[in-house]
Amino acid sequence: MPLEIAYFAWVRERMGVADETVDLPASVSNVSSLVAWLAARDARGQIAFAEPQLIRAAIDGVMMGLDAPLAGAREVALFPPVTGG
Amino acid sequence: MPLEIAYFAWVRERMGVADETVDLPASVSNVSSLVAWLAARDARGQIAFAEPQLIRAAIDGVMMGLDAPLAGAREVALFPPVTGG
Amino acid sequence: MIRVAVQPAAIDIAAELDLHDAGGHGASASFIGRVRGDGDLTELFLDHHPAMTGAGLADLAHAAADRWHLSALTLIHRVGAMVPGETIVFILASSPHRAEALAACEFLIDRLKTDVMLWKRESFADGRVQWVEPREGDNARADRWS
Amino acid sequence: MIRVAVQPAAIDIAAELDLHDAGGHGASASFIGRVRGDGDLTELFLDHHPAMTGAGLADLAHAAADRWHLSALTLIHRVGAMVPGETIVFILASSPHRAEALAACEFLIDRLKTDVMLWKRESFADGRVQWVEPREGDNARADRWS
Repeated sequence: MPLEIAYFAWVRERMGVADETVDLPASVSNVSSLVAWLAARDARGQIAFAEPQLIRAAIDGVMMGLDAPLAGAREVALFPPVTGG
Repeated sequence: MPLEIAYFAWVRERMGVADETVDLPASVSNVSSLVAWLAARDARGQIAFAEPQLIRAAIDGVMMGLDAPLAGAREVALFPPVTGG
Repeated sequence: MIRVAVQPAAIDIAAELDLHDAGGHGASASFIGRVRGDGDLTELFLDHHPAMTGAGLADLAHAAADRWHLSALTLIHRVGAMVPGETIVFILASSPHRAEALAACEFLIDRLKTDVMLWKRESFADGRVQWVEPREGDNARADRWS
Repeated sequence: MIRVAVQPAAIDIAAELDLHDAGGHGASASFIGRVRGDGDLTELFLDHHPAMTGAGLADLAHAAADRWHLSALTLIHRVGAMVPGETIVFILASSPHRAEALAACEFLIDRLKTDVMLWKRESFADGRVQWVEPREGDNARADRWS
């Protein structure tokens, strides 16, 4: 399934792109497995997602836990904890 | 002894003057007896000081209790409790 | 750094913001108190003691500056006759740290209600004129800081 | 009555004061947060999520308006690159009652630190660039309101 992924803060910097559209393998079913898949995909992902416990996610504009399923998602945002205004 | 007395808020309105200089009899030794003396002096004083428990005082710019002595005072201010900014 | 004024003239908030040197950075907390038109109030008159009111405001300002780390503090109080909507008091406290600016601002507004030589007289559309009575709630809020 | 903006443009406080309809009377509490130049900071960059940051600010503003009796509320947040002294955030809350205006203002600044999709990156004179880590103290202050 095609999925848009948006990156923010140092996740964006380490990925080198602000967003991308990916074709996910069927094995990637939730946020946690998406993060693992990105970390395994290439060197940028390995660096950006070296500490998955620091990653937060939103699915279609709503904050979600790392076990949230991706079925039906249009956009996933991945980012570090917010640091406020 | 000559003493300047300044009135504020409804005490001023009831006295009809903002300030006056009086010659005190020797029997008036503290704020409390000054208030009693003003209340007994005329009709305005009787109205202004009908409830002496509502009167607050400052001597030469410093808040004082009703038992504060007047010896050495230049100005006594008499007023109701403050109602703030 | 500390600016205190007691004035019969209208308070110009934009001008006071410009005068206030926040140090160029950090946090500023402010409070603007205005005359409310409740119950058809037509005029608020604030009586004051020329020497003691100014001294009391200056004491409060210095108490705040002693208690919190402030880079600048502005405290302007109007006296005399005002109509609804006009500004009675303007407080502006700046600090490198937001919690200190906020606390100083709140301390000042609470204490202003109880510690400063000011007396309020209200005039209403039906001709009633009354001096305001002290409010217990104000004393309770001011006591939080002692 | 409620005005919320997320903008890369400089925040014009005098203009925002004019836009904010305080109802002509009552109390207004405000907070101005500025970029601090600590440690030779030369630039603060605030990253944001175009949809979620604005929605988060609007949610906070409505939470404040539900919780306190406010006649008007302005909440403006800047994003992008800023230099020391520039305003990051401006909050202005008006109410007939001073305690409500003050509480709403303090609630908003505390929650802004933890609840809104914003990420800070600091650049220093010596060339260092670092993303800011979340602060425990901010979480503790924000938790006071839950």
